[in-house]
Amino acid sequence: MTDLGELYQQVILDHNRNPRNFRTVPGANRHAEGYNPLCGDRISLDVRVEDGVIQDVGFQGSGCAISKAAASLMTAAVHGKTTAEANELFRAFHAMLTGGPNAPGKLAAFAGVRAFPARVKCANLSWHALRAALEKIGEPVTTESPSD
Amino acid sequence: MTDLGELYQQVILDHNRNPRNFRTVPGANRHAEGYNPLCGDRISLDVRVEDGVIQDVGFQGSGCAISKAAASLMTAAVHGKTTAEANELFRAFHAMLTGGPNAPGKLAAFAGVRAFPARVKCANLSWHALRAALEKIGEPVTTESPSD
Amino acid sequence: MLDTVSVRADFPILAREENGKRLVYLDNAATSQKPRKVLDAIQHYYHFHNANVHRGAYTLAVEATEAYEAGRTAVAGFVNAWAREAVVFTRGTTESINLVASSWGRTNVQPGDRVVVTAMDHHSNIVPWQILCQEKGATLRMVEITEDGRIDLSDFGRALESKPKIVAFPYVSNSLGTVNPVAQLTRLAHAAGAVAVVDGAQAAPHLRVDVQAIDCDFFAFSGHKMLAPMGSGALIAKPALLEAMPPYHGGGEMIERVWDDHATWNKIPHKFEGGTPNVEAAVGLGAAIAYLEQLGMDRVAEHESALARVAIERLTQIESVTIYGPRDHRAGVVPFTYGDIHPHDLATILDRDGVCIRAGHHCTQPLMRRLGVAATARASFYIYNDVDDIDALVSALRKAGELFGVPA
Amino acid sequence: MLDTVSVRADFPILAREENGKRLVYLDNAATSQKPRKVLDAIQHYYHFHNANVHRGAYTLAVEATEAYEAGRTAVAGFVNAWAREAVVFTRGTTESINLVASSWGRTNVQPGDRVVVTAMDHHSNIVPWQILCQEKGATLRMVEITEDGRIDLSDFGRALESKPKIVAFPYVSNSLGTVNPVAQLTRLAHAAGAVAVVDGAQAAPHLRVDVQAIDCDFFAFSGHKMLAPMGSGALIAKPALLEAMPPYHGGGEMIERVWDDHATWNKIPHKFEGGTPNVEAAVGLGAAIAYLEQLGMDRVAEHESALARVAIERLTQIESVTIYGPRDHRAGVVPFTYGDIHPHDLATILDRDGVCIRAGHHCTQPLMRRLGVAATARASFYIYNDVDDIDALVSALRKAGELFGVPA
Ligand SMILES: Cc1ncc(COP(=O)(O)O)c(C=O)c1O
Ligand SMILES: Cc1ncc(COP(=O)(O)O)c(C=O)c1O
Repeated sequence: MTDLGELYQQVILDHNRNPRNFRTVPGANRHAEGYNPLCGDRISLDVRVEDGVIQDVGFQGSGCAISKAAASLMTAAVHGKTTAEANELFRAFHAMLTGGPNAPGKLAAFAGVRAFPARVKCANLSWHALRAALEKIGEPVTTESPSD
Repeated sequence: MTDLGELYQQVILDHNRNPRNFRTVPGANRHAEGYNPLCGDRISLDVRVEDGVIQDVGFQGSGCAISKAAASLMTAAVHGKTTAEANELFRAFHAMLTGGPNAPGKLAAFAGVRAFPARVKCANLSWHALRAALEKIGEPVTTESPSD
Repeated sequence: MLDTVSVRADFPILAREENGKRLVYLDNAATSQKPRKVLDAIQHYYHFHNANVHRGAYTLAVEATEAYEAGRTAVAGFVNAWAREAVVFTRGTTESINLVASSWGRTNVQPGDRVVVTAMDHHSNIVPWQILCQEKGATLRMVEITEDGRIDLSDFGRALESKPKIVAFPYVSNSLGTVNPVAQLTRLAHAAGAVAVVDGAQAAPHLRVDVQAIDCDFFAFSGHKMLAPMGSGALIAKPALLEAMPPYHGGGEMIERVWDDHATWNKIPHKFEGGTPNVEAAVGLGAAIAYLEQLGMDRVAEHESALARVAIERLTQIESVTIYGPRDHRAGVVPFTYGDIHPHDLATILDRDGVCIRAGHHCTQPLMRRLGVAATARASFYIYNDVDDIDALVSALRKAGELFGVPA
Repeated sequence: MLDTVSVRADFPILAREENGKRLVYLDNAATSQKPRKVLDAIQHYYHFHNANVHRGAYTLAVEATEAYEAGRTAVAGFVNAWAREAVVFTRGTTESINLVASSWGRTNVQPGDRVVVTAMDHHSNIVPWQILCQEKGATLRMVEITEDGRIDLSDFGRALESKPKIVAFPYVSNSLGTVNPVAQLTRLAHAAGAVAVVDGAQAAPHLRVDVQAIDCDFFAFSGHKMLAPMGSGALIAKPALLEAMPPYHGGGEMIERVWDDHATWNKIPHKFEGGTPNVEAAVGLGAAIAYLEQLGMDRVAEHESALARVAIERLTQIESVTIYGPRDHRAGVVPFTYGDIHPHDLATILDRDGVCIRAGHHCTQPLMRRLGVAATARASFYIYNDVDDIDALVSALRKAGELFGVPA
C-alpha cells in the first residue's frame, strides 16, 4: 500500500474531508466551470481579482478525493497571489503531473498522482478552471480529452 | 482442368454462344424478371401458356455462361410442357444443384455446378424466374440472398 | 455454479497480473474478456479465409461469405429470431438503436407524437430518441422507477395513455441489475399501439433470450459484452418491419440497382448492411455463441445470480456500504457506494489489489439523478468469476475503508 | 520494387493453397490480407489489455484507452491530419461518408441545393448523397468521365457553376485505377463555395496521403483495405467543421450531460463516437500503419504502379483483352475484359489456378453503364504481389481463352 499512501497523503485526505474555501465568493469578478463528462467530476470556481491580485477564491462541486483536495489546496495556494504568480503555480503543478519536479509547498502532495495516469485529470481540473477564470474563457473546461 | 471441364461442358459453352429462344414472345401472358444485384446477372422471361401448356417461352438479358446457358436450356426443356411438368423440372433441377440426383436430359449438364457454390445462383436464376412467371408473382426474383 | 477453474483457463488475460496481484476482473457489464476459442476463430479466419464477401466468385470469397452468414445463423438461433434475415449485423447496441431511431423512427414519428423510455435506460437508449424527438417535434416521456429500482409499472401505464409510437426499455439495467418483465412491457406497448424496442445489451450475454417469446419488435445487443470481439453486434427485428423501413447506410452491398439519381435496395437484411461487412465480427460472434451455448445460458444466468447473491450478502456486512437495485429479479450487476468514499477513489484503491470495478454514472445520468448520487461503484460478474473474486473485492474494500477512516 | 519474398513471409494466408495451387490474391481493392504483426497486435491487446475505454479508473482500462488513442495518433500522422481530434474512428469508408451526409449534409443542404459526385464514384460515395438529396429536395449532379477514364474537368467545371454545397469524388477509382488530381478538384470545389469530400478508400492503402496538402474538408478510408482488421476505418475532417456539426450516433461516450429530455455533447472527436469504441480496430489500424510506414508509402505506390505497368503490358499482348482506365496516373488496379467471356466465368476459371480476381460492377453501376459493359474483371495489387502473380494471371487467362475458344 505504499504507493496508495503516496496518492492519498494525509494532507489530501484532510482537504477532501474538510475542503477549504468551499463556498461562493461575494463580488466575484471571475468565474469558470469545470466538468469531466466521463467521470462526472464537477467544479464551479469563483475568483475576485483586484489590481491583478487574487483577493478571494472559492469553489463548489462534487468529485473524488483527488479532485476535491486539489481544488481546496489550489484555492489556499493562490489566495492573495498575483494572477502572474497563480499562472506560475499552474505551470509548476502541470509540470509536476507530467513528470517534472515537485510543485512548491503543499502542492507537492500531488506528486503521487503521476503514478496513477487515470487520476491526473482529477488533480488538474480545478487548475484548468482557474486558468479559464483568469483568462476569462467562457467555455466550461475539461481535462478529460485524451488530446490534453 | 477436369472439374472446369465438368462445369463448362460443351453443351453449356454451346448454349452460351448460341442461346436458344433468346427473344421476346409474341402474345406472352406470363412474364418475370430475375436479377442478382451483387453479380449483375439479369434475365427477362416471357412465357405463353395456353390450357396449362407452355406454348412458347423466350428470354433476354445478360449474364455469365452458366446463367445464359441455363436459361437457354431451360427454355428448350419446358417448351411444350404442361406447367405441372415444368414445375417438376424446376424441382429436379433445384434438387440436383443442392446435391440430389441429376436432372433429366440435357439439364444434367449442370451437375458440375454443384462443385462451384458461388455459381449455383447463376444456374438457378432463370428457373426461379420461370416459377415466378408461372405463379404470377409480380416481384423480380433473385437467387443471391444467402438465405436461399 | 460453473466450473470456473476450467472456464478461467480458457481466458488468456486472466493469467495476467495487475499491480502484482491476480487480475480480478469485475467490469463485465462494460465489456467482457475473450476466450481463446474466439481469438483462435478470428486468427483462423484471417489465416485461411479472409476476403470481401458476397461479391466474389473465387473460393476464398465463398468461404468468407459462408463464415459471415454462419455467424448470422448462430445469432438467429441464439436469440430465437423469427428468421435469419431478421438479423442485421451492426457494431453493437448503440448502433442498433440508432439504426431503429433513424430508419423506423424518422419514417414513422410525426410532430406531436410521443416516444417513451425509462429512467433506468442507458444513454444509448435515451439519446437517439431525444435526437429523434427534437428533429420531429415529438415528445420524449421518461418512465419513473420505484424506490427499489424497478420500472414503475403504474407510471409506465400512464405513459402509454398518450399512445406513443415507440416504447424503449432495457431488458437488464446496467446500473441496477434489474431484470425487467420485457414480455409484459412489450404486451402493454403493443396494446397502446407502439413498437417495443428492447435494449438487450445486458441480457444477451447473461441469460437465455427468446425474442419470439418476448414478441418485441426490435432487440439490440453488443458482441463485445458476450465474449465476442469489439465491433460486433446485431439488431434483431421483425422481418415485416425491416421490409418496410428505408435503408440506413447507403453504399455497397445494400443496393439492388444504382442509377445516376436514385437507387433501389437489396433484400433484407442486406439493405441495412451498407459497406464491406465485418466478417471477423460475425465469425467471432459465432464462436462466442458456441462457447456460451456449450456452457448453457441457463447455467450462465444461474452462476451470475448466485455470485450476485453472495456479493450482496458479503457487502451488506460492511456497515457503510449501500447497495442499489432490487432484491429479486436481478442479474450479476452489483452497484454500491461505500460511506462517503468517492467511487473513483474506490476504483483506484481496488485496482491496486488487482480488482477492476467501474465507478461513475455508467452512462445512466437520468437514473443517477433519481438515485441522488453523482456516481456509484459497480461490480459485475461473468462466467469466469467466482467467490474468490468476491473475497478479493471485499478485502480490498476494507482497505479503502481503513485508508479513508470509514466504518467497516 | 519491394522485397516481396520477405513481405509475403509476413502474411500467413499466402502460404495457403487454393484448389491445390499457390494462392495468388489479386483482389486487394476489395480487401487486403493481414500481416502477422497486425494479427499479433490484436491478440496481444485481447491477451493483456482488453477493457472498455475512457471511463475506467483501473489499470486495464487506462491501457486500453492509451492503445485506442495511440491508434488515433497513428492515423493522424499517416494522413497528416490537422490535429488528433480531426480523426473520427468509423467502421470504414461507407460509414464515414454516411456520417458526413447525415450530419453535415442534413444540417447544411436545403431544398434546391446541388450536390456533385462523379460518374466514377463507388456506390458508397453516391447513394448517401442520393438519399440526402431526396430527403432535402436537392439535386444530385453526376460529373462525366472522359473516354480514357478520367474525370472530365470541363464537365466538372460546368457542374460547379450551379454552386453546389458538396462536391464528392474519389482519390483513386476502384474500377478504373485512375488517380484523380484531388488537390486541384478541392481548390475548384472551394472556389465554388462547396465542401470537398474525398473518398480515400483506394488511396490510403496505396499512396502517401496528405489531407492538409489536399486541403479537402472530409477524407474517408477503410482499414480493411490497408492491412488492418475489418471494422476499422476513419473519417478525417477539418476540426472547425466537426465542431459545428451535430452528432451522428447518440449514446455513451459522445455525451457531456444527459437530461431527461435533452443532452449536451462531448468534445470532438468523441462527439462522433457514440457507443463502446472498437479498440481492437484502432490497435490493428495502428499496427497496419506501422507496417506500411516501415515499407514507406512512396515505395508501396511505386511497387504497385510498376506491377500495374507490367500487367497492362502482358495483358495487352492477349489479342482479345480490353483494358479500362487511363494510361497514366493510375494505381495498381487493372480492370479488363477478355473477348466475350463473361467476367464471372473468368473469375471461376482463374480461381481453379489459385488466382483470385474480382468480377462484376465493382459497386460502380453508373460507371459501368458509361463504359457500356455489365461487368469487368479486375486484378488489383498490393505489397505482397509480384511479377510471378502476373504470370499466373496471364497463364490462367490463356486457359480460359482456350476453353471458350477466344483468340489469345
Ligand atoms: C473507392 C471506394 N470507395 C468506397 C468503398 C467502400 O469501402 P467500405 O466497403 O470499406 O466501406 C470502396 C471499397 O469497397 C472503394 O473502393
Ligand atoms: C444497458 C446498456 N445499453 C446499451 C449499452 C451500449 O452498448 P455499446 O456501447 O456496446 O453500444 C450498454 C453498454 O455500454 C448497456 O449496458
